Amino acid sequence: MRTAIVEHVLDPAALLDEVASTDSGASTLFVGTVRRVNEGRDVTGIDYSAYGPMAESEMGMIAAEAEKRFGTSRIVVEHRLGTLTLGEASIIIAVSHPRRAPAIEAQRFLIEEIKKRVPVWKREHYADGTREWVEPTAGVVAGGAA
Amino acid sequence: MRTAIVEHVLDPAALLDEVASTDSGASTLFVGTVRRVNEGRDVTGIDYSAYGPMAESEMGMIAAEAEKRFGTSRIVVEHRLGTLTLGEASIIIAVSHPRRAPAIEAQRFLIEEIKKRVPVWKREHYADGTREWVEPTAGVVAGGAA
Amino acid sequence: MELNVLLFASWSDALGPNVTVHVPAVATVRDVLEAVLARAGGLALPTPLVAVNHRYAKPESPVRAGDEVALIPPVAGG
Amino acid sequence: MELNVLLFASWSDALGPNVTVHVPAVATVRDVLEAVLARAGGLALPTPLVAVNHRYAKPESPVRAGDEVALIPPVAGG
Repeated sequence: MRTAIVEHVLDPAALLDEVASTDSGASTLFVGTVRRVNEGRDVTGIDYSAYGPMAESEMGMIAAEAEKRFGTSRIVVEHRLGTLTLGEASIIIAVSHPRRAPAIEAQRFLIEEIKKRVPVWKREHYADGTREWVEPTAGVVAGGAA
Repeated sequence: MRTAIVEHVLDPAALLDEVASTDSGASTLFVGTVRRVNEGRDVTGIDYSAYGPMAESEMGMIAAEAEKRFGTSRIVVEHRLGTLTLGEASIIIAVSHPRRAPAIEAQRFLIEEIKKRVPVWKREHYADGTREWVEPTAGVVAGGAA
Repeated sequence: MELNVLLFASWSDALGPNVTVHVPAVATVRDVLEAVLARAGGLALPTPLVAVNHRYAKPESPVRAGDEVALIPPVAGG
Repeated sequence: MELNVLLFASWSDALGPNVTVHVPAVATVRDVLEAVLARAGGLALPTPLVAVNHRYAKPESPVRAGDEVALIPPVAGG
């Protein structure tokens, strides 16, 4: 089991090799990539930033939960930070397991929990030159009103 | 969309590249591998054989069903035949999609349908020198009794 | 009519890669299956499905001269 | 006590990467959050969660001198 916040280009084949085992009947890879269109706007790139120590700790906890829940320690997650261009991978999740169903279910659990809990933020760059923080679940507080 | 029965070593990174697109937010890879232990027996390798033309046709139909159901044509499946050693990949399924949920669900649909419907057979080689056809859903007919 | 039926896996081990059977001129998948089962004698072999022209076929489906017919033992791909 | 609070994303853009706030000696996460919100003036910023020592913390959780406290705006990783 290994989780990491990194600033280099992600290598899917290397992560797949890292989880592989002759005890496994199935390996799965999830690759999150920068998409050209988001909510109707033309995206040209994304800055990823994080609260580093907490992001590392939260990813580690999520992987430990997945291990307990799905019964495999063959889990590797790398999340990339920095400025990514279209099509580049921001996250790769690799899992291998003796059986296929938990290999797929663990993959899904990991990406959903990471999206909910890991303190990483993205600022999209748009074709019109503007940039905006992506705040998928945001309510807005009027500052000072609390 | 592409599905194929092949006799060469499968290349996960190449198949991932093949489905990738800047319209995609997620790509998934499923890799089925030869496992060292099956039902308590020590496996040393597996012969995969197929009813070739029907296997090709059935895989193509399953991929077409997945395209319709999940809304992406970015699907590639390669199933390998021949004698595979421990840890080698027998099948790779690559899917990419604008959104992550259908990228994962399509992967699952494809592997489950392929396992049920595609006429491929495997004969396991065991450490004790014996070989046996794997017939997961087999009832046995007394020949001539029908 | 005479019909050539393709066999695979344990069925092919037992009877060879194909067998020729005699079935009525207006035959169904069930007729073909029974004819091949008769050929298997007392062998214990796994229950197969039948494919006609590369598609799974129901017992009541018709089989015509020139169709490609195959017995499909339990599959184990992936 | 004086407490340094880390800020990120749109909060960091608006107020800088951290702010120092005054809270009671026996303070809770809620006290800290209210003190930072007061600092945000009339700005429209997304509702944050609060982390204490790298873990999400409830409004009623205690905050002690020396704790690492951070405001976590809605996350968007993956």
